[in-house]
Amino acid sequence: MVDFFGLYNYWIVIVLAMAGMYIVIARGNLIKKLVGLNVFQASVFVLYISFGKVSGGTAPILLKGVVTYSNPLPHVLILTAIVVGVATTALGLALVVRIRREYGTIEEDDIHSQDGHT
Amino acid sequence: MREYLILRVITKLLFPFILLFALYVQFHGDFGPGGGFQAGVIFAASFILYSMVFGVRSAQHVLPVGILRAGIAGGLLLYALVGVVDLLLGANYLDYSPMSAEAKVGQHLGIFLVELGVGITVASVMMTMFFTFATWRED
Amino acid sequence: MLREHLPVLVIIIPLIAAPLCILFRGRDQAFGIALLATWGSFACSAVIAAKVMASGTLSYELGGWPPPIGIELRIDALNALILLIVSGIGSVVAPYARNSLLLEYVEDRSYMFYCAFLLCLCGLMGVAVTGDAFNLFVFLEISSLSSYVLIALGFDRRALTASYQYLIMGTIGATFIVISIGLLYQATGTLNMADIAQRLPEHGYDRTVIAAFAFLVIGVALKMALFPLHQWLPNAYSYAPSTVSAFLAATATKVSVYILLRFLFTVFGVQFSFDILPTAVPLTILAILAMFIPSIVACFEHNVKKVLAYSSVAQIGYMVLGIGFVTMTGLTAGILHLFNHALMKGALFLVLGAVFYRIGSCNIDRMAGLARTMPWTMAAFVGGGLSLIGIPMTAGFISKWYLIQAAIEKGWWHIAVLIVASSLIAVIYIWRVIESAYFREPPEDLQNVKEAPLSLLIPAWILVFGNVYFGIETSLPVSMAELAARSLLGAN
Amino acid sequence: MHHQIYIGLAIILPLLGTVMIWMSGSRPNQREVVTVITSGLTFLCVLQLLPEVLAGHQPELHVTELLPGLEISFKVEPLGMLFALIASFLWIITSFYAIGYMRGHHEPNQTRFYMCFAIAISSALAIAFSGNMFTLFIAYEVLTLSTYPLVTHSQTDEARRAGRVYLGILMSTSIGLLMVGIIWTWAAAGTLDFTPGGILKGKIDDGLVIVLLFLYMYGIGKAALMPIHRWLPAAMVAPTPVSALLHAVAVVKAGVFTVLKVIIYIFGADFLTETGASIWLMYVAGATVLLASLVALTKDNLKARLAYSTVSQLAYIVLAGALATSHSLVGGAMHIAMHAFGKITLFFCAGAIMVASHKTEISQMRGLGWRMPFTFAAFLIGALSVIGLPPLGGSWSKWYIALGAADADQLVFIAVLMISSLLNIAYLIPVFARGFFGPREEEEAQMAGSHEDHGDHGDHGDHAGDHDTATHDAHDASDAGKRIAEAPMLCVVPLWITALGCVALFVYSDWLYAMLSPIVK
Repeated sequence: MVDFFGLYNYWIVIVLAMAGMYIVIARGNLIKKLVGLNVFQASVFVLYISFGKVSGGTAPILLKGVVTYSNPLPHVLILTAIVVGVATTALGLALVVRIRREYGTIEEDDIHSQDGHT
Repeated sequence: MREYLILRVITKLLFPFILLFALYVQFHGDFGPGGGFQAGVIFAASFILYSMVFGVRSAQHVLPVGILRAGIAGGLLLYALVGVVDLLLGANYLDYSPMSAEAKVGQHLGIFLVELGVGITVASVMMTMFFTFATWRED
Repeated sequence: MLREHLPVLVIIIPLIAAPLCILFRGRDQAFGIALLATWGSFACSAVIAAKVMASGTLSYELGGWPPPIGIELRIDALNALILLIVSGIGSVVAPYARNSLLLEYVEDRSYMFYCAFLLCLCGLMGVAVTGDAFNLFVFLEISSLSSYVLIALGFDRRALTASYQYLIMGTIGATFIVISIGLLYQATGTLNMADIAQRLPEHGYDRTVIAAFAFLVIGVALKMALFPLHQWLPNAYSYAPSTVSAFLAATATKVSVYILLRFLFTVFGVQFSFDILPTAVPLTILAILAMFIPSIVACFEHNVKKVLAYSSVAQIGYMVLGIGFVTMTGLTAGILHLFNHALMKGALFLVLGAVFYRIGSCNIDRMAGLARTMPWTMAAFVGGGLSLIGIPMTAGFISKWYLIQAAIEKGWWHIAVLIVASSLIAVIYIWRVIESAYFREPPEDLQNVKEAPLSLLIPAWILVFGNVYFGIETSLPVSMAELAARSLLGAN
Repeated sequence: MHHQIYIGLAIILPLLGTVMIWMSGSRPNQREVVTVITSGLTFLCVLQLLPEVLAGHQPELHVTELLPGLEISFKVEPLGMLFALIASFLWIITSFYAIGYMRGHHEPNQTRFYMCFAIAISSALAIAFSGNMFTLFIAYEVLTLSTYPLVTHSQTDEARRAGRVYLGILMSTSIGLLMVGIIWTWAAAGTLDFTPGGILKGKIDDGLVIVLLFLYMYGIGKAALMPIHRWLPAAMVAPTPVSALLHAVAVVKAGVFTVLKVIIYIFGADFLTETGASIWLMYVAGATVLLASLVALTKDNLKARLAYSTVSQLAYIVLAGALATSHSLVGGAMHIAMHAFGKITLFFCAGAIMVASHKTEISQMRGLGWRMPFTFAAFLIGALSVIGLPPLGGSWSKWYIALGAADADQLVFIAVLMISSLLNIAYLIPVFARGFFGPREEEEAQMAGSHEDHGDHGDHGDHAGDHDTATHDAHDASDAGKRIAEAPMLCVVPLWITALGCVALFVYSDWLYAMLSPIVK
């Protein structure tokens, strides 16, 4: 039981990932899809930060008298991943804006039906 | 937003401090938490806040599209060229040690310049993104 | 003096050129910069390839930090071959782009196109040189993000939805890859791929590693459009501008296949990937489905670009099939096809770009009788098409020859027959186009079409010539592919 | 050394000719002169190699090596020499004939026609001279591709449909079966060189030989073994010179030539008879001989009838190969030559009739012989040669094949040969007979003029659509009266040359036998 809840952050990761994936798949609204994508990516950020944590360690800044630090590398990695995520989101939103201008809608079904008839 | 006086005053008050904090995060990044990414975003946040309150037009007076675009390119170029300088100095790419007589100073200088490049690019990109979306006209 | 820095030069040349394009905004300046950058990195790649073939794996420590602390650039025969493909296609496409309709469409912002193009090139080359798993992800995303932009430049509004769909699928794939890399890091405490490979057997193949493996294979399969995860590809390639389709079809999926190869064989190791886990079976089954179903769909498409896009999905099947054999010959075949498919698909898409330039459509009915008005263009199409089918004396034949031989070596007769049967489907969809262009009367309004300009024809013909040349003089790709296959199989 | 040059020249000259034809596309006279000169020079080149081969040498030419052990090389041996001689000699004749035919018929796209023709000949020569199976395969594919534009020459929907059948069958069998067979052979034997005695002996399980033989025999679609013969009748939509040279000589003979090559130099005749793997092939070939003859009987269209006759005659050669005795193999090889001259004559006649009178159906040719006596006389000679009556060439090859069947103790195939000869008579002689012994034109005109009379013209009934044209032509004919109205000289002279060739082949067959006998040693 302790093991089960002791790893709660991984459970959060799984829940976030599943929720995000579900939104991406199930929602027809292009913006909501992007939101889902962000939730999904957020789960990965949590995952990385989780395993960067060393139990009992502090923030990885050199201080006198502290021996145990958390691993800084995953933080740096995930910072990069966040930047990638931001870029993806921005690009996705830009596409959505242009799609709305061309189609007048951001609902996937409407877009498909329009393309089907043109 | 012209009628929200409190917002306008607070924004004006906060604006220089945010910028200052951004610069601190930028240049203290090689000793403490911080660095180009974070600083760039904070820097951009100040302008985004400003333009939300005072309008995009007035923000763009200070930072027109051309400057931002040059910032995007220039920051990246700065980063890349630091590496090239290292190459020319005979070291590996992004090995800053030979940039000064003493290896440690060289490392400092190199990381400083690289982070500066990153900061400029990130700030410019964030602002460009905001301005682009904010000024998008349906036509 | 710069010779030992070549591994990094191939990526920083386009990386520096990209912002330069933005700073010098003129159309001609941007074009000049892009041209110099692509040709420069191609020259570097060629020298690297020669060095690798002569003296083995090259290693470069970025920032002077030795691995596994620093990022290592590591180039063996496989990487060198991928570098050659990517930079070679880039060098052909860059001058082609100047006169294509694309630049007229984006008008005064053509420098933006070149910037995105160079970043995409930089990302793809970066994937091919880096020896660091996370760095690989970053470069992959650089290339993916810029390719979303490039695809969205298409003339049709469907390019936007195609790009969006690609963005969603591609990001999910990339995120899966990050998860996998994270789990691997958790298991081994290192990000250097060679180092991971060394430490994994000591660590043991526990659930973390298996999960990492699963995430990686699915993520890469999404990125390389392995059937049935290919839905993004046909639309993306058919609505993107032809220049972009040519570039991406010839390079992007190839780089993803490289990632699959690198992780399955080097990082996880042959023993884990294929002995402990039964990866070969699903890969082979999916590959065979990929060889057939998209090909059959292609036979019923009217947009020739879409035909080629579906055919690309089918060709990925061949490469994965080669991988699934897990033999020397099979891997050689897969890697060879990587190279040869880049040549043929690049050529065909460039030809379609020239067609589109003159008649504004790639519809098979609009292309009727085109051989009369655009003989050189359609002759190039025939050249590329024959290679795609796998007619002897073309590059496509060589890879199929190896593939069938690999199947026979394993005693998998049925698969050899299936390979052949699927190339017959290729005959059908290519022949539909040729028949329309050569043996039908052109539509009324297209009687007086002019031949495409030389600036479009020459790049297309260079690639067609490449198809023939590498179909006859096979020593370069074959020796590189064999060397790569040997090092992949011997790495465990 | 200089013999290598002739091998290369023989293959390259037609290609150079192609370029020249293309460049002189807008000047018909120049174009045709180029064609004729090229064909003449090519024949001379081939002829230069003949003394070497007769002296027992086998000149070789190595071009390039694609993969280790997989090279493009040429080697001239007697079988290939024979095929090359036939193809290049008949090309000259066909060139003249084609000029007469194409002009007489006012065909469009003549430049493309001559270009593709030259490429086809080049690849046929490459097939003849190829030194290994791989080279042969490449040339085989080029031949398929280069003849496709000739089949669809008229660009009508019908031609395109026929072209699809043509290309579909030939490509799918060659890539789908032949290529697999070749790769298998390579994997098993490590070489693809044509070696006397075969390369497969001991390299492959006896049980699998049948499978491999199946891959080869059905992979070589050009041999038109039933049931993959459909492409050959389909190809008859092409202009007649194409049907004559390519679909009676070059393409189909390339098919059976490949069959013989594979049996002699890949499997090895002894190996086949030891394992008994070719027995099924004998029966398939025998069945094809008879069935195709029967189908030919039902065809009213002259070219279609000749096409099915070709299918049947090709199966003779495959049968000869399957018997794999020394007599049958030589007989099969001789039949390549005999049938080539006989059938090209028949096709030339069909084309001449079409040019002179626009008639394609046999039922319309009643009494036509009086107007075209030379053509019909030549037709008789060709027909008798195909049937196999002395003093015409066809008799010798049938004789040797029958001898081979006796050697192999497969007497049933002697019966097959005899029945098929009877069937040949049944479907070829009526064409001639109708030309001379039917009612004269005036009567025909009267009969055709009254529509209700068509029913009793035998096989005329199932061509309802032909009535109008028949009527129309008949009126033309009655206008022309009884005058002799032959096809252009350029059509008639070539067909007499080939008809005389049938006679010459009878007389000089011992020479042919001497040249071919080394292949079974």
